[in-house]
Amino acid sequence: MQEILQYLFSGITNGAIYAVIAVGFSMLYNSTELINFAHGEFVMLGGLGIVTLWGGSLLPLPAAFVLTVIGVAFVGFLLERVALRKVSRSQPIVLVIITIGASIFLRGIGMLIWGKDAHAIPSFTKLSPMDVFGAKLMPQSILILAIVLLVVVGLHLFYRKTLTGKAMQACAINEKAAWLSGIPSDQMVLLAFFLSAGIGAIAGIIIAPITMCGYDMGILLGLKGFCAAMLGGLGSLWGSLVGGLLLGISESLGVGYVSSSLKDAIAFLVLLLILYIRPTGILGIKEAKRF
Amino acid sequence: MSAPCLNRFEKPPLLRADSISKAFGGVQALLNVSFEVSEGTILGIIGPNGAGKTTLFNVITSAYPPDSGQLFLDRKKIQNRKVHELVRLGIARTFQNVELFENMTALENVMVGQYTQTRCGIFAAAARLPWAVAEEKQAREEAMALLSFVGIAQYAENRSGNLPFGWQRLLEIARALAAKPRLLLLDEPAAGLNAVETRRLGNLIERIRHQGVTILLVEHDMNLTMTICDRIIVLNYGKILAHGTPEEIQSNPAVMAAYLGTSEVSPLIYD
Amino acid sequence: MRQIIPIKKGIKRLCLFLAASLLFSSPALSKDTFKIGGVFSVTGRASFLGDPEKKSMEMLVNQINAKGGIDGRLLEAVIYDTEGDPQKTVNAVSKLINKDQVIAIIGPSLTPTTLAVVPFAERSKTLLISCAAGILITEPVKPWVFKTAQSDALAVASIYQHMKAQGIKKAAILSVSDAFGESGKQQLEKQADAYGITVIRSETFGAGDTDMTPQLTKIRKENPEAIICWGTNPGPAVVAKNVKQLGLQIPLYQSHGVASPKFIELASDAAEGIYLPTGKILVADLLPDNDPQKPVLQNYIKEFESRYNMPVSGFGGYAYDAVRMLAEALKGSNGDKEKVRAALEEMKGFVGVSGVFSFSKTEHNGLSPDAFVMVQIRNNTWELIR
Amino acid sequence: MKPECFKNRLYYGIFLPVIAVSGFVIDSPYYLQVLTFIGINTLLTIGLNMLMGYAGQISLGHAAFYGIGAYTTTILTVHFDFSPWAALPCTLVVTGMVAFLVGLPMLKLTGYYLGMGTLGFGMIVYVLFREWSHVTGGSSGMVGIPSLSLGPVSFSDSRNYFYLVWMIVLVCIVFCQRLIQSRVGRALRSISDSENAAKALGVDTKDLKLKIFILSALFAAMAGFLYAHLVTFISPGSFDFMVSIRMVTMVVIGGMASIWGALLGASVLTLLPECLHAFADFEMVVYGLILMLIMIFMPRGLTRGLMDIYERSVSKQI
Repeated sequence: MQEILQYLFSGITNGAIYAVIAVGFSMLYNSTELINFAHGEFVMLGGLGIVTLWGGSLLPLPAAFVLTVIGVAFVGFLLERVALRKVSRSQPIVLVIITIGASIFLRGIGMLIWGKDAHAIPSFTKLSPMDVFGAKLMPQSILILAIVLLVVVGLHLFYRKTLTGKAMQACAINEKAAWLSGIPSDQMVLLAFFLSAGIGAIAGIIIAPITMCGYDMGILLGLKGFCAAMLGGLGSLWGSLVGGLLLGISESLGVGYVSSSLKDAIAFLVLLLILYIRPTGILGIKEAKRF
Repeated sequence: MSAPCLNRFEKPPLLRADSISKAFGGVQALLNVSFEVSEGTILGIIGPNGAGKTTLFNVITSAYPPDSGQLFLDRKKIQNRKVHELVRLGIARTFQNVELFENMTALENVMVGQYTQTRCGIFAAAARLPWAVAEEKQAREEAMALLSFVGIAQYAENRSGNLPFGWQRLLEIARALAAKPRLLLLDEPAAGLNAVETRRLGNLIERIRHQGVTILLVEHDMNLTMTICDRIIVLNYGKILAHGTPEEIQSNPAVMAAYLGTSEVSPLIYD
Repeated sequence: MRQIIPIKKGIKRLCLFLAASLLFSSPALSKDTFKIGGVFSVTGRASFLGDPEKKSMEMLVNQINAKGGIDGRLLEAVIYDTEGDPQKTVNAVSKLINKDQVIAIIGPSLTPTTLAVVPFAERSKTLLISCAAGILITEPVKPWVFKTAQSDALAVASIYQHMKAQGIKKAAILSVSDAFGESGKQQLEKQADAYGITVIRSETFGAGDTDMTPQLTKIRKENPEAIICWGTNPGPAVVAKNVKQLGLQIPLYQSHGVASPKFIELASDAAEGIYLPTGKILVADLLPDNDPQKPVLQNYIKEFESRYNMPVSGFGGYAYDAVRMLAEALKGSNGDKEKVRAALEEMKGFVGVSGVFSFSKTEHNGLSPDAFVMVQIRNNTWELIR
Repeated sequence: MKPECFKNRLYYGIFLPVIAVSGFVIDSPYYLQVLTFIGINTLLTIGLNMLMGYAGQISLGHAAFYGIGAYTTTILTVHFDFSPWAALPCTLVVTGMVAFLVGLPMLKLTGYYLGMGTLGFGMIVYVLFREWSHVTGGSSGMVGIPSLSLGPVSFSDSRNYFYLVWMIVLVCIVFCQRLIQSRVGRALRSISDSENAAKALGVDTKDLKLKIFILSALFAAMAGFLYAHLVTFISPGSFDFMVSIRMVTMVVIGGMASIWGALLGASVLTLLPECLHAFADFEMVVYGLILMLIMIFMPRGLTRGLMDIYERSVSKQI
């Protein structure tokens, strides 16, 4: 009981982080039908940004948080405006390769700015771990889960309640029709990049205290987030949440009950099985476009 | 309604549909549709938009399975087969929104149509075995002949995506013919064509029929349908509303009622 | 259309650049320098090794040249980055051997990359002094391959000695799933019996993993008396944090792979009380004055820190020792590769940063077990355990 | 057809003499080795291009087949004392079988989901290489792979290996060229344009996709075989996720659906890091930038892009 609870806590914490990253992938795919391989680098920038701004005691936490998110979101904005806008009519795979180039570029920049070593920051809260039936629950985990839910619910409301959100969805469903009804689709894509990069940064910020941030952290986290997004079904907000949690939990249970060295293999096996049963992810409805 | 209709011709039916039903979610796209097509005839299927014509085509070509009912080609059951197997049995089709292989030349498009008629595999092709080379040469000649047959031989080497729309339609028909079908399904072949092109198309369909190919035609252009079809089925809300010769259809009161208000087609029926 | 001109220029330039780099970089054979090569993983996951190694090598070569070089000839260092990628390493070593025509090569930094280039060094009869720890590099002995990093076996021995002294009988292993962790795990399992220790559970974690609580939970179930974590930063720092969070009250041992001030910075409070084996460099000032390594260490630390303004670690020392020994062996050799190799093989009692080296025909690592000392982290600094 | 044919001849006309001459002229084993690596990467890229460019199916896990090729031959030669030439057919058969078993369920997926599926497969195979250590040598890798030799010709000589690899590349180029101009090739290309229409014309798309998947896996296995016997050491790091991504990048940079593009893409991305050594810590930034710029200004790949520029400059002069 104590063990399984501990595995679940760990799985949910990690899963929640994968979920936020997945949400970034998913919402961008929704608006642009593009998988952004540089998304992991936004996470890295978010993590290292908070390391500098807050860990370096330059700013109080809320200010550092907001500034980092906006800063990284601006990088996403630039990526779309400078690199992708020009070729937005090309095959999607071309855009994917550009984002791969961008990810290498951003990683290089990260290395030049923050150096090759990892960095650490203390927890956001000074509270000590809580005891739940003998298992330890980290306050940071609760914080992470809360922020993740906030992001997902926030986005959900944004899509459902605001005009901009609706317009964005309209663009995603049919760009031409949206354009005909006067929605500036270019700006919607730009906004999608801005938001998705910002969400990536949030993932980086909340993960920073529980792990170490280095310029190369984006590769693995990006990969896991991508998996979570696919698992849940591309383009589905709640799917990303489900996919992320499932991936995180299957990893930690895999460690607990099978073997830690085969952890990744187990997680991916689960993923392949789910894809075999549901070829468009758990909550995915859209047929995947050709790459 | 589903009573089998009497056969004007002596020959046994090539295709027989028996109480086909198909629903998508709550929408009943086809309900107990039964009909027969005799060899060497042209059967027209008409009906307002959304009446289930294309669904019927897709069911016949196994793009999706029917919920209930049976399909026979020459007394052979053909439902629930793979799409590509039906081609070998002798069914070929064209698409409502032309689906050419845009990045390939017109000739290559037709040669893809010959896929079931040829047999060269990966290694025979890579090794350029003599029989493979001979087969390729013959296929090419036959494909050229088909392009001439539909009248676009001079564009054989053009990228098919660059051809004008009318010729794309013709190319699609040539491509379907390359599979040497016994039953050819044409899904709105005249859509988007001008009057001259449509007349030429009618002529082409007649010539195809004369080669012994049975044709199933979905078409909105009533002029064309009424002139070339031997029999016509009228679909409405997934049900067969009427069935008969063009003359019978034109004077059928039920059809008249169904088409009232659809200005697009009604004048044509009574002209 | 307007965009096209700059692109064209750009492409022309790129082509010229590619062509030029292929054509005009033929080997410049200068007879008045000794050319030595370096291949380190300066970037990539193992940059914590490669970066100080590169810096140490550059620093030492400069110093030697400032003093007039060796036998009146200057040293010329050619250093390439491998990014920890075997294929890139193979290319880099091939370039050093064939194009730059170096006398000897220092590096690579990692065991797999070293193993990948060993055949190349052997075939071309070029001296290779690896900075990687893997025991496979020098066992069996290959004539042209030496290494300066302490073998994992020695580090394991130090840990087990300490554990034995503490009366610990049951240990659990948590190792990183790369070559370093794998080799450490093998040694830990192999030597356990000799010290009367049972390894009751052995778990691994991924190099980029963010949370090791599941592994630790699984380990906790077995009630070990100590945990040995074998990895390189940042993973072990996460392990240290997770151990504290789970409230595990048993000693945590780390490997020499984290023996740098960076580890304390990363793990911060969680580092308190951790034991680890390290080369003497971290505790140079605490060493008794009669320790032969003390002056060498103090000298290296002073030079490195003043030159690069960053804290020193033991890793750069691997390259530092390699270059110093190579310089020693080059004396009187007139650049003859076989002579250099023979001189190195006969070297005895050479006091370096990582320990005292004594090579022979059957021993190409040459470090004695006292290359390692055990330290404990207390109050954010290292304390020597005797 | 005619201009295509001419272009093709032209490319052969450039390619063959360049390879033949560079083998003679270049003396430094280093350059020969880099060129050999280009050859190996070209094999990988051609295979993947058949799958991506022609059949329209993405694979983000192709390094797995590359690795299976390399590991199979290594295990057979090192553990079981096979001669490399005897190991080669076994390697191809093993890889083909794996590709068949994986492709069968996998090719049900489409688009990015297929990418995800293949990526997952690649990760699982990578973990197997790493963890099945008494067979694969684990993370530290395996040493002692024999060099190739054929009678009196030893391929441990860089020049001989260079010619060996490029001979194989040439055979593969001819193979693919002929294939894509054949009945199967046309059917293949038709899948990437409209899978529905291809099916409706009797093309068993599932079967054909599987065949091409296996074919491209075999190319990768061949490359893995050549890699293992060239470097004589392998470790899991050479076959990880990033290698798969690099392969996809080579395909797209060179130009999808172009055999010569595959050659160009592999060449550029293999040479680039060798040329960027001078940038030291800036290497990554520059590399990423170049990748982005190529794709932004030549979205259809280098072959098409360079051709367009050439044609424009010719038309301007007239």
